[in-house]
Amino acid sequence: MIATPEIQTARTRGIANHELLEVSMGPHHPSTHGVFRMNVLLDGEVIVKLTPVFGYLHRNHEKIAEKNSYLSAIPYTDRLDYICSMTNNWAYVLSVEKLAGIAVPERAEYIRVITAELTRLFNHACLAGFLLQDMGALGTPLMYAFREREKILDLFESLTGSRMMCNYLRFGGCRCDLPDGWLKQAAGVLAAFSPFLDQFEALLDENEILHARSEGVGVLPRELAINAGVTGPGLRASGVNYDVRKVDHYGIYDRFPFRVPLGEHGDVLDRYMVRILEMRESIKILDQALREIAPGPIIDPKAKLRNLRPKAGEAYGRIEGPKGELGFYLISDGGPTPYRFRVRPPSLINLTVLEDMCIGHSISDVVIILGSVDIVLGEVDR
Amino acid sequence: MLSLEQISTRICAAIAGARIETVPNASPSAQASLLIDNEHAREIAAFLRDDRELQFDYASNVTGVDWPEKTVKVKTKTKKVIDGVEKEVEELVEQKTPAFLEAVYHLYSMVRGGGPLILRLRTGNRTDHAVLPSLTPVWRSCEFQEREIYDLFGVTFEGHPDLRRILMWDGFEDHPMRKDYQPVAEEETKP
Amino acid sequence: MNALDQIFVTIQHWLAGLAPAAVQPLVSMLLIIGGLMGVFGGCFALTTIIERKTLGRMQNRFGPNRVGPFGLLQPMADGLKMLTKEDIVPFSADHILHFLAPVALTVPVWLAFSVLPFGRNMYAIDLDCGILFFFAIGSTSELAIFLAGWSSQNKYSLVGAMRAIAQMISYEVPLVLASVPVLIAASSLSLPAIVHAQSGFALGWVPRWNVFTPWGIAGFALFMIAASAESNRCPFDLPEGESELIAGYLTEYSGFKYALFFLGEYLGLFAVTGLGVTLFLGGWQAPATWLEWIPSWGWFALKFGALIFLFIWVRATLPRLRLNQLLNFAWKFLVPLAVVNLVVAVAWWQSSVWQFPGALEVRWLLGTVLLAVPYVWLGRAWNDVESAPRHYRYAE
Amino acid sequence: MLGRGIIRGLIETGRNFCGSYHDKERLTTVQYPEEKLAPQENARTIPFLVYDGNDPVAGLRCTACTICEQECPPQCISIVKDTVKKPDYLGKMQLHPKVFDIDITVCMSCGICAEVCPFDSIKMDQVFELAQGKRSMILHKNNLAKSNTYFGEIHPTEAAAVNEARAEEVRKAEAKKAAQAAPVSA
Repeated sequence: MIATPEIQTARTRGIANHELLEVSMGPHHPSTHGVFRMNVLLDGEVIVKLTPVFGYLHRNHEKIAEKNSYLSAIPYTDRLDYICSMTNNWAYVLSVEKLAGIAVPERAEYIRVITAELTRLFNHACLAGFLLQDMGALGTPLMYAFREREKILDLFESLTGSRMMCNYLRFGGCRCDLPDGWLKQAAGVLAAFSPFLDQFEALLDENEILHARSEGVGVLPRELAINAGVTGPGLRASGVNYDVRKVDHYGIYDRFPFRVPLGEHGDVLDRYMVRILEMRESIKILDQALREIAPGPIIDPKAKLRNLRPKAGEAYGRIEGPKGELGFYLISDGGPTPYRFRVRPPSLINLTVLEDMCIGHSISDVVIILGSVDIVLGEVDR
Repeated sequence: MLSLEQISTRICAAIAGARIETVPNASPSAQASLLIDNEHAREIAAFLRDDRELQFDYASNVTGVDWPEKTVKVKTKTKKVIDGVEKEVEELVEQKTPAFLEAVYHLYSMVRGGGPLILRLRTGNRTDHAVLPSLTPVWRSCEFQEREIYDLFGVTFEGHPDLRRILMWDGFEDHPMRKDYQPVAEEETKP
Repeated sequence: MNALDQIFVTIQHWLAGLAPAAVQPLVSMLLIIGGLMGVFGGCFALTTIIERKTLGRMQNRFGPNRVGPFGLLQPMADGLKMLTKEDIVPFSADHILHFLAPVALTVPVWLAFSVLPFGRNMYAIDLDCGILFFFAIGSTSELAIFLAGWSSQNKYSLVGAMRAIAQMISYEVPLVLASVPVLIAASSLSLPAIVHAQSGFALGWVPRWNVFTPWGIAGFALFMIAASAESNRCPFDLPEGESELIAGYLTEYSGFKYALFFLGEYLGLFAVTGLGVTLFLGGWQAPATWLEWIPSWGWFALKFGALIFLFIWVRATLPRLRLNQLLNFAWKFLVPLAVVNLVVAVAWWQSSVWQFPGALEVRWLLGTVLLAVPYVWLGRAWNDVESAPRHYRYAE
Repeated sequence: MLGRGIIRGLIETGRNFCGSYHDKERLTTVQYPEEKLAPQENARTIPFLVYDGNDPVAGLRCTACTICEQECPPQCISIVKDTVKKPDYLGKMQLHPKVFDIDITVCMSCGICAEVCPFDSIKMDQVFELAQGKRSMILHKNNLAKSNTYFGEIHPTEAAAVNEARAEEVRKAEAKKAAQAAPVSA
């Protein structure tokens, strides 16, 4: 624990533990993004010690998946990070394709990139909305973000049948093809997204209160970020250039010349701005993908879905989810159900450094730092 | 990125007495892994992270796997005297594979962009010797994941800064992710 | 015009006349009290619904529109709900203080309305030290909020109460300092006298309101910022920071006591807005002679509504400040600016004797420069964190 | 200059406030009970059984092959096979389910049963106003069965494809039967 000046003062003033205020923030707290609890030791308003407590939403997703077949594990992956179900599907399906060696046709790859980038768009928009809600802006940025999210969810509903629980990707492609007119509708939604981003930036980017509240708060040094396995926008805000799309070259991301924004200070403002800039990059990817998608098969007809029995072996597949590196580690023993089904939860691992970032700050900062880490409890507790 | 053999020879050269075996992986993903012995585990991990050539500075994923006892039919050649003549005969013999708990580490290098290097640590057996050296002092990202293995599989990690149950509540005794776990009736598990 | 303007005064005299002579002063005072409580009670109900509808409109959605036409009966529904909600008092709470807190907040705030002039000779009482009385009443709300926070025996309410004390005391100073130039200009503490001092028109068409002078604009801005901090409105709603302290000092209150807290908070807001209108926007004066046909209390209501809309508008946009920034903002930014504003006001009056042509423009220029320089210098010093604009490099 | 960002933010919310009175984009609320958005064509909520013709019991397409029961992730379908065999649309003798229950509270509307059913007999419905007094919501065969025309209404393109494929199979069966009958007569 970094002994910040506040802790020195707490020690030098000989404050015995009983003078410190022990507050448990959560699991029933308005801004913990789900049932997440932090036992916080306060010296006045300054945090002296913070221990996260997990497990309130634990339903042992991995044990359920070990009892179900590979195909019927897909709807459960929607419920891991229940905001971005498309990217969860893609991570699972990617690792099963690695395990069983299934090829994916061209059009399906394009559909996967389109749905993943759409998910990244509204996940980052929602994050900005939740972060401002934690700062006290009574819902206005959140409502603007949710208005855009509704349009994208309507696209997902007309494509997959359900707004949030899409259950759309299959091993070797997708479940059904794009309904006609979907691409034009998607282009329309995309065209409306950049003006929304300009409006968002007009509302918030030069806002003195936002800068004052987030500059220099919750600083995550570069080495600690790497060592603690923080991934996603949180890591790039600390200046580390690591984006799984650029490192693993999975799917067809090589065809899209997008850039990876990097921050310098690694504080809450950088994490917020990196996400806004990432949305702009995703819009560029989507523009190109929606233009270039060509008709063709979306799944090779003889792909076995029902009783898929991959050879005995193991595979670890990972993608760049909106929250970080989402990976699935599958061990197969040749049977219809996976022997071991492991999810690498980016939200849980990004929380390793929550205490290091919060020590020495006040209560209102802890709420914002937690908001900037962007966790979803479905993925943290699995 | 160096191939698996080069990495294992490099480790053996750097750390005397390190026993490393490569565990093949039959699936098309061809991600073979290195089984390392528990005594030198932390030295090997520190070497992997600090070595100029390798720089595996990012432990992406730590997984617990339960390998219970299995009776496997193995074809073995035994000499049998059949009607007076000594002959090599193949027959199926029931053999019990050794049971153990395993922790699998997927390592990446953020600096070099290196692919997954997979380390496997195996415990003595599933009951009393379920102890492994913790790699959290080397990579802090293993902290919560090793706590989860301790919680769901029952592997105690020595040297872990804060080994407590992470997902189940503290009063829970059993380890739910083990293959031989019988879920208790609903009422008793209420905390 | 005059009849419509004095309609409430005539009704009050007529009704008071009905009572026997001995009791007349008492009856007339009771009528005024009844009128004030009725008007501002209704205004509270109206403002809750208007606030929620305006917030909704700013967030691309309707406000409440289910109860009654356009949702106008929503306050009735809220009031009924609050009445029927169970009034939970925490076991370890200090029961007497827990009950007294909302009462201590709401009762004094009604007194603040007694000195405000709502129209031409429409005021409850013309105290010659009216504004002093107003600020004395205004400072009782801190005690009530701390009482609530302390007696709830809840960690969050305690932190909320501590924040309330720090915030309200440190924003009392700029509030009073911002209104001092107005008192000097009107050379009287009585509010109707201040309004009369702002009658008449300069240069023929510009009304002689305090806000149309350099020190008036700055004073009005300072006053409104300090007023929103006094009444715990948005950028300064730390004591009741929903996203951090659940509900701050209101956490352990439910049922009608919770409603009483809201009544007290909104009445405090109305009182401070009423004072702002009286001091800076010329009370019930009409902005132009040909607009006199709207009665004086109508003008007061219009200006009052405009300021309330401004508060709601700010609430929809701005996030919340942190406690140390809040206090820094008060002591390092508002108070020095208020003092500079005093100096500018004095310079303004001293220079009123200049007769050469263009004296007005020069005085305006001098006033704005004298105010702008400290504003910019303090502004840069205020956000002391390196506010160098962030640039983000891209990696291919 | 301090306050410039705040003023830009206020202008933005002000623009939204005025916009909400004339610009549809700025006021996106749908007043649910009065105005209802038409569900998307592919929307899916809970499964239902399709029957041809107008008699729900005779025309039921389901042949109790229990594939959906095995594949259903939360295991919420329970089927009891009937012993009597009845001819299906191709004339082949097929079993029929005596009992076909779906526990709606367990079903997570994932659509895997509709995807894996080889006989196109279970499809995804679009009804979502399912609130009711009873605690357990187990839908039995009779309240699950809905006609093929209803299926055509809610999923037009999919229904057309399914009907066209079934008609094709019927034509192929007739052609085969005719071919078998022809050589005998020739």
